[in-house]
Amino acid sequence: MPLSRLSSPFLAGTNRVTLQMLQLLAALIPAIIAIVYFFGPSVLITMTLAVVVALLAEAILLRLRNRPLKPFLTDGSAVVTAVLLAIALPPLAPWWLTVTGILFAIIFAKHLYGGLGYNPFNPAMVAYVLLLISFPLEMTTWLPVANLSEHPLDISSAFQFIFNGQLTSSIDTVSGATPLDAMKTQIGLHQIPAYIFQQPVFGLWGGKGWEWINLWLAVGGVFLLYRRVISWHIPVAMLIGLSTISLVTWLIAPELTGSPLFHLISGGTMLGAFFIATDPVTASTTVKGKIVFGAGVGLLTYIIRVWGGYPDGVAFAVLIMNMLVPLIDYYTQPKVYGAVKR
Amino acid sequence: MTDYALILISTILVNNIVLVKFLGLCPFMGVSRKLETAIGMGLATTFVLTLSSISSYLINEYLLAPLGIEFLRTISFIFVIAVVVQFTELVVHKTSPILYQVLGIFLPLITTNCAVLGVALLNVQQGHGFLESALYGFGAAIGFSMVLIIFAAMRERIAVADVPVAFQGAAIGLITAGLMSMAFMGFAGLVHV
Amino acid sequence: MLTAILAITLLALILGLVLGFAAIRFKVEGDPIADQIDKILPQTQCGQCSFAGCRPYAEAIAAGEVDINRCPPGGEATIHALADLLEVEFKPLDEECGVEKPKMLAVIDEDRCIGCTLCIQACPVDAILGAAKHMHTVIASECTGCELCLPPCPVDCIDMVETKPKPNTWRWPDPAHIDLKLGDQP
Amino acid sequence: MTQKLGSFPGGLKLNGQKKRSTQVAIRKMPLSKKLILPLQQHIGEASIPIVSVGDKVLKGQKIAKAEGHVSVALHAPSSGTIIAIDEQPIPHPSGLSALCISIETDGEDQWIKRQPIKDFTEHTEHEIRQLIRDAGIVGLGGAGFPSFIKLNPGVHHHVETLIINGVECEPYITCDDMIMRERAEGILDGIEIMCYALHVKNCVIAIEDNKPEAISALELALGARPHLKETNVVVIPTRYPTGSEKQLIQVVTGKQVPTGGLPIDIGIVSHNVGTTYAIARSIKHGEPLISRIVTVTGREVEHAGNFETLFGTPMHELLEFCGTKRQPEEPFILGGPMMGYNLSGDHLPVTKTANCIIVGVDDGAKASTPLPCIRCGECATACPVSLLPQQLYWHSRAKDLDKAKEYNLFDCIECGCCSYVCPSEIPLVHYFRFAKTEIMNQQQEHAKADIARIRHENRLARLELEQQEKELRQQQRKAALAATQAAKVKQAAELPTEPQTTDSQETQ
Repeated sequence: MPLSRLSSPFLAGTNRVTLQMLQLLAALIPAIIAIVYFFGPSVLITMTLAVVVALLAEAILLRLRNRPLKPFLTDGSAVVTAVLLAIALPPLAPWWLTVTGILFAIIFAKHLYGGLGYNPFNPAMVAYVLLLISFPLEMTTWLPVANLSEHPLDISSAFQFIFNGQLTSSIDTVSGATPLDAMKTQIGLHQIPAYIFQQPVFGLWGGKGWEWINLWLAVGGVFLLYRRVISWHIPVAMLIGLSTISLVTWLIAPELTGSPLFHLISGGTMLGAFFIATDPVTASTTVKGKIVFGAGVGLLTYIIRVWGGYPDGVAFAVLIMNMLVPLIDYYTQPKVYGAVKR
Repeated sequence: MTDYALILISTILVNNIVLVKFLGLCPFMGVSRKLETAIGMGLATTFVLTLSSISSYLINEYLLAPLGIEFLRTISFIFVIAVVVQFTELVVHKTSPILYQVLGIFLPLITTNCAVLGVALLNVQQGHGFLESALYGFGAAIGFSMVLIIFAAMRERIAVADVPVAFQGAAIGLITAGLMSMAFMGFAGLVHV
Repeated sequence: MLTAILAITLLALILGLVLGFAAIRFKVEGDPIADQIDKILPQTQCGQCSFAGCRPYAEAIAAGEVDINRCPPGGEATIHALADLLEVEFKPLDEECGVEKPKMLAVIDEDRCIGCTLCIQACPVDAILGAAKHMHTVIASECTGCELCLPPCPVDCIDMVETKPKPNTWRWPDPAHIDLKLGDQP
Repeated sequence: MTQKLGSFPGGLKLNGQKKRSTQVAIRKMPLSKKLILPLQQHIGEASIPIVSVGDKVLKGQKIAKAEGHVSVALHAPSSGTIIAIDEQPIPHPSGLSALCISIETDGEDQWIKRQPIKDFTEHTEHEIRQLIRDAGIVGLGGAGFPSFIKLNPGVHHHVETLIINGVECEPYITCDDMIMRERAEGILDGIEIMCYALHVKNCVIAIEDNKPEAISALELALGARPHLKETNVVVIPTRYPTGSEKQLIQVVTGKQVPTGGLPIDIGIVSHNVGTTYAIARSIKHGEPLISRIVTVTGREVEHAGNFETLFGTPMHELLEFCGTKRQPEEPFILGGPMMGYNLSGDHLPVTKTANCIIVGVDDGAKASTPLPCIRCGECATACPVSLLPQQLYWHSRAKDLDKAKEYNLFDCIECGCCSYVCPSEIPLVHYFRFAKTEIMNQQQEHAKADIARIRHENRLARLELEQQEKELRQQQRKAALAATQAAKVKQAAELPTEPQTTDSQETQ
């Protein structure tokens, strides 16, 4: 019976890249259901479109670089990138927006660097930032949750809207701001947060609908922690980083922005903390490095949200911290057994 | 006091000399192959940039303006920068010959580095006072060095990545720099200067 | 117009002074780079790089007159090390200087050696033992495999033998090459 | 007396697979026709043969003496005649050959005259160490380091604790377990001798909690020896690789051996239980180390178990004796499944460091194509030495060996935990072994190159000197010639009538 390894060890654990990616996708399901509940089934269409295009692009590129197709297609990293991007995009995003984003992610952000494991930037966030900068209008039009609950959107009209732009059903206004966006523009007009919260777009603590999505994402995140797919260092460091800086500024200048709780459960915080910042390929690998990385993402997210030009800073924060990863990894090496002095 | 801090933040993060204003790209690509040389180049450029932005302000304020010969501004700035760079080159050659050898052509090249001349001219254009132009020069240099060091660390890692042959070396470097500047656009609007 | 010229000449004067003073104050002697390069070269002193030995080749590289890929005994590893040190692009070995072969040792065939001491004079590292009209032999541990002793030998009794690895000098095979084909390994 | 136990980071919980080979007591492997004894069976210099082909030797007779300080002697495992001293394939990952002594046994198995020592306290520690060295005792835990060196505390070290390593944490291997169960008395004799040689009183016998029979056997034997009250059995939680010397020291004493240092630097000496027993046999019975317990196990082995095997016994005979269904040249593992290496040669001999042979690993890894590293850090969490295997892999793959050294490559104990947990199934340990041998080879090359440079410079200096001397001699000759010519011209001036042509002499 031939041995399966060239040299020891001849035993191996059961942990596999594909398994990790599948568990990550499973952890996303509750949040996807919440999104469909609040924003209609359009996200499902965007997701399938993204996944199909992602796999196609990956296959073509692997063929071009004559790499074996099967191991790389089934490792699920392209599918995860596609799903994460689809969730981050506005639900009724036109089809070409999703396609350009996912193509840019798979080709430029991943395969140009050598495919799985070599890309320094998180592909989903690179695509999100590209789209946010190039198509600001489409990226910031979100269906207001309020009037959606009166006359919900069915699958066919969503399909109609995504693929050729008009809306058959009776919803008149399509464009509406996200809670974060609304908060930022109102603050710009020197409203006080307490008053802003009465607006329909806001729910109990954060944005109506958004708070539930973030909570379900957090539940998915805890499942990942329990399954040891991700380690606790990055999410905990990010959430603590975000809440401390928002608590500090909230105490000093409450009129500047919403409460720390608002920031924790709005926009892409939970998605960023549990699913995006913890991408092992682009995040820091040392234990201390992960804490520095997480805290950095948290701080930058808050700074960009409150003082920056864009409503949600998670994507930018992750990319900026991805840039710093090689330096962080170099300066946070653990103390080796018997190291006399570090 | 706060507007000095604003100048610093704006030159380092918001309109970073390399990633937003796209100045000083040739040393940025040329010297970022290894981390140690990047740090060396960063220090040399900081020294040169701060010194030259101060001296260019002095010359503009006390030599060109009173005599009304502002049209000589560019030539005299280039002149001063060349002298400062030559001075730095001597210092570096003496203090660490290895850094001198490894920086090689890029040390004298700082003279033609558009960031250095750019900062000097921008100082005059925005009518900065003495301290402001010093801070502006220093901030731009820190911005340049910071991004250069981050980029060098990344390139050391990418150098070993399984990049397609057509893209190895400067090509993947430029793409990475492009993605970095996209990320830096997150800071846009951070400070209204 | 005059003031402009005057101003510029004044400026030139002051700055020229500053530079002159700095040039004297920071005088530099010696060339530490050549030693660094020499440390990397394999010291076979074989001359395949068209220089008399490793030191002259190192000095030529330090002066920038010659390329870093002219050393076949050093092979790829030396070129990579030189490229790293001097921050230049890695270039494959220059075919004209020779091709990289595994390390060889010179062995004298004792039946045919006539004791003419020509190879002793040719050996750059004095690795050949013997005297006129006496048997010659190569000190295996000192021979660098530069093959300079082959041409002068009148009876052509020296031949190059590949060194057989012993268990304690054996090296593990490079896994990067067998990475993707691991499935069908025994 | 439960001592407070330390612990080490990472490590794995593995399925021990021990039951398979502990059902039957230790059996004796019958004498085989031909014994092949490699001269290098230990760490250090190979021993030098002191017999020649054709000599008749008795069982236990020394056939090779130690060479240099780090080396031990080699003895004939059975009586017979030396039939060859030549290069034979030896059990080594390279599959290369090395100098071996081959003995054709005559079947009488006749012992040489032995000098057992009744009371070792009459001898000085130095004599005890010499006896152990002459008996050819090496660490039987797998490394094969000469034991007499680890029994010498040296001048400026005071030994606080002697640790007897009965942990045996690697799956499938049970030779230490069985020796503790059946030969506890011998082990305690060995402990007494070692405590005497090291001037140490506090001795700890470390055993994993998955070996209850061994624990009770040793505690029973200890009960009968009140004078060994400072010696106690410490039960260690089962976790791989607790048995590695540095990790065991961290668990038992909580201290860490400094990098590049030895356990003696922090006052600790550790020996394997098998070595302890062999030391007792060499002193109390005057028997040199000629055989050891080898575990033969695996899915293909019918009567798996532990066998007292003479060194030099060809492995395929041992495998046939245990009823292994194996085709010739089919690979098997020497050592454990985590740290051993695969061999396929049939006539490879059993040596002093062969603790286990496995044919058919049951829960072995499936053949697979490794994916690129996704830097998930699972390997760094599993590493008991807190290294960064993903960075070491990254630099070893890029052949950036200086960087790999910077990340403490040589502290890696090659335990295999990182390869085990890697989700991309990358053979990490193989990369580290490749990088280590590359670095060592590079260091040797640099050392040779430095010597070659010095010899070249000396030669140039010598040629320079000869050149100057030649010129000097030429000048002197020219000066002398000029002087003689001047004298002639003066003479000629006084006797104008006899002109002499002097140029012919010059060209001579």
